[in-house]
Amino acid sequence: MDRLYLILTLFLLLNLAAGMWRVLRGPSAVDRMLASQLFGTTAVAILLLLAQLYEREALRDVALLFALLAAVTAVAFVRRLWQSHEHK
Amino acid sequence: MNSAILYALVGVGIFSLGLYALILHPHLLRKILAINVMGSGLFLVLIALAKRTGEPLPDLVPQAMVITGIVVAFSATALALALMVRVAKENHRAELSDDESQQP
Amino acid sequence: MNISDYLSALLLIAGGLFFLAGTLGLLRFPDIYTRLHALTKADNVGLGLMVAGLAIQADSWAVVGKLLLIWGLVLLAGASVAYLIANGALKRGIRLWRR
Amino acid sequence: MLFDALLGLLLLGLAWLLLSCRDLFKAIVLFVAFGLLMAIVWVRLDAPDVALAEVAIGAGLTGALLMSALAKLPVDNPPGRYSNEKTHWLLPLTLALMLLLVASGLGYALWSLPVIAPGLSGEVAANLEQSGVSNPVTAVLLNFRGYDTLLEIVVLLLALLGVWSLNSLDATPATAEKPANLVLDTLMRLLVPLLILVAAYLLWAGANSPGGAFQAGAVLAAAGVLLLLAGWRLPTALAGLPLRLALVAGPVAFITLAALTLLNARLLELPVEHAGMLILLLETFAMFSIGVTLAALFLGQRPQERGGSA
Repeated sequence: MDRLYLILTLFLLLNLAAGMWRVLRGPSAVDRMLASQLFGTTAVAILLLLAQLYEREALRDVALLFALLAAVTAVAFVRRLWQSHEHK
Repeated sequence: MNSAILYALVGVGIFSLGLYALILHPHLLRKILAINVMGSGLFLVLIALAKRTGEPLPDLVPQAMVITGIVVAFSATALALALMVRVAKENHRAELSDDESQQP
Repeated sequence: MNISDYLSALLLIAGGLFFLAGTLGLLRFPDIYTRLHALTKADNVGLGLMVAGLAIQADSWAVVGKLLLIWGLVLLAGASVAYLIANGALKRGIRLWRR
Repeated sequence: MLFDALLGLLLLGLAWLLLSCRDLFKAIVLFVAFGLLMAIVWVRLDAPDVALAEVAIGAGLTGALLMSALAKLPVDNPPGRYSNEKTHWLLPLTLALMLLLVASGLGYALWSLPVIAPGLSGEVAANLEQSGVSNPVTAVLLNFRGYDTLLEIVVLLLALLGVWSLNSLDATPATAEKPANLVLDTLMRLLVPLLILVAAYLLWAGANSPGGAFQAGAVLAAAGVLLLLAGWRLPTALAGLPLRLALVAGPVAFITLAALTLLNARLLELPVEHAGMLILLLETFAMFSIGVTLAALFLGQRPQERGGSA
């Protein structure tokens, strides 16, 4: 099983790297923001897999915190930046 | 070469990239980001070197220092951003100019 | 490896495939709304499958509870953010993609 | 190892891209992604305490802070416009060469370091029983090197004073936030109590597993940031003395304890039999102050007080 966990974390990391392309290309600010949401979900999955691999409960706490705070940056984007600049 | 040394070298690289951008880019927000990137590189070196204890458990004193470092870096960033907004309000641009005569 | 290991491996790999689908959607779909659709649905299902696969392997019910809580939180945040972004984009007149 | 190499390459690439791309918003999104990858690196390097702090600060506070700062910049200055047209090509080249020299020197120094260097880990492990907690990181922060933590909380306070005094120079009213819509409001109602609960959990768990006052304080601050983003403002009745009391509760608790330990033995040397209880007490005050200070730093200006003297 451990080998499967490792392969999956590597696969998810590659996924994340591919998503970086959308941040770079845009074209709009919203698209970049969406890609960063993808990173959040992927990072939670990576952390959960690593927690199982290392058998460390604390890593699930890190993932929990990630899941709790996943919305904050996006909310800040919608409420602050989008309302002042017309960032298309 | 083990992963600790690998991450320490990555930390040095990140630090250098940050320093380069800090010196070269005129926009203040970019400079603030550059300082933060430099800080991350430094933390990376500290934590990676703390792993060389030869035991399963790493050296925890640098880890504790880095935790306070992260919080202090955030508060310094907040202060720097407030300064930047202030500069932008006075000069109508968030950049520092070399040329004194350009200042309004 | 016993049966529960195989089942958990199957769920984990299926979850990974959903993540791949989400990333492909983000990269290939033509406008914000379709990308939003790919992202929030596929990734959350992918994480759900991974959580199910890991829950089979978990040592205690507390761990299962924490895994489910994490998934629930990601669903909540994903759904709310998707609404906020789509709503804002519509209000700003970002047009829907038409063939 | 392959994972580590890929992660390292990604970090270097992200750092380069976020520092060189033209669009400032793109740079901010890349910076948030950079912080996220750093959290995974801390996990790989056996530092879950640091990962918790990085996630709480990086995911909860930094992105929101940078975005609202970008929103405050004047629009007529197109973000990301370069103005160094006059810069000769020789300057970047020289700089790059010099930094390459420095980096390779540092890299060589790291390379030639001994492979095994226990540092202070042995001493921490030997004295852990006397510290009153079983999480070594908490023991270092609150007991062995308590004065570092004290000064660090004071630094937070100084930063806040700096931000407040910058804003008192001009009397622009607080930017009026649009009222929150139903979805955002519901999200707040669900997330904020959970965040407070998780902060309490991290504080309590910090005694014997990763967590502690800093992480818990940052989580509290994230709850405050969410409330502020949803349009909530501190009631004017609380913005005067109660806010100040909350801000100084941590430093005052620390200094009181420091004075008491000075009477007895040496500065911030906690008596062994009460150390566990004292650390929990200190951490509670510290968490509260850190949370309030960080949220106030995000707000960026002094809250309106009753009587309007702000």
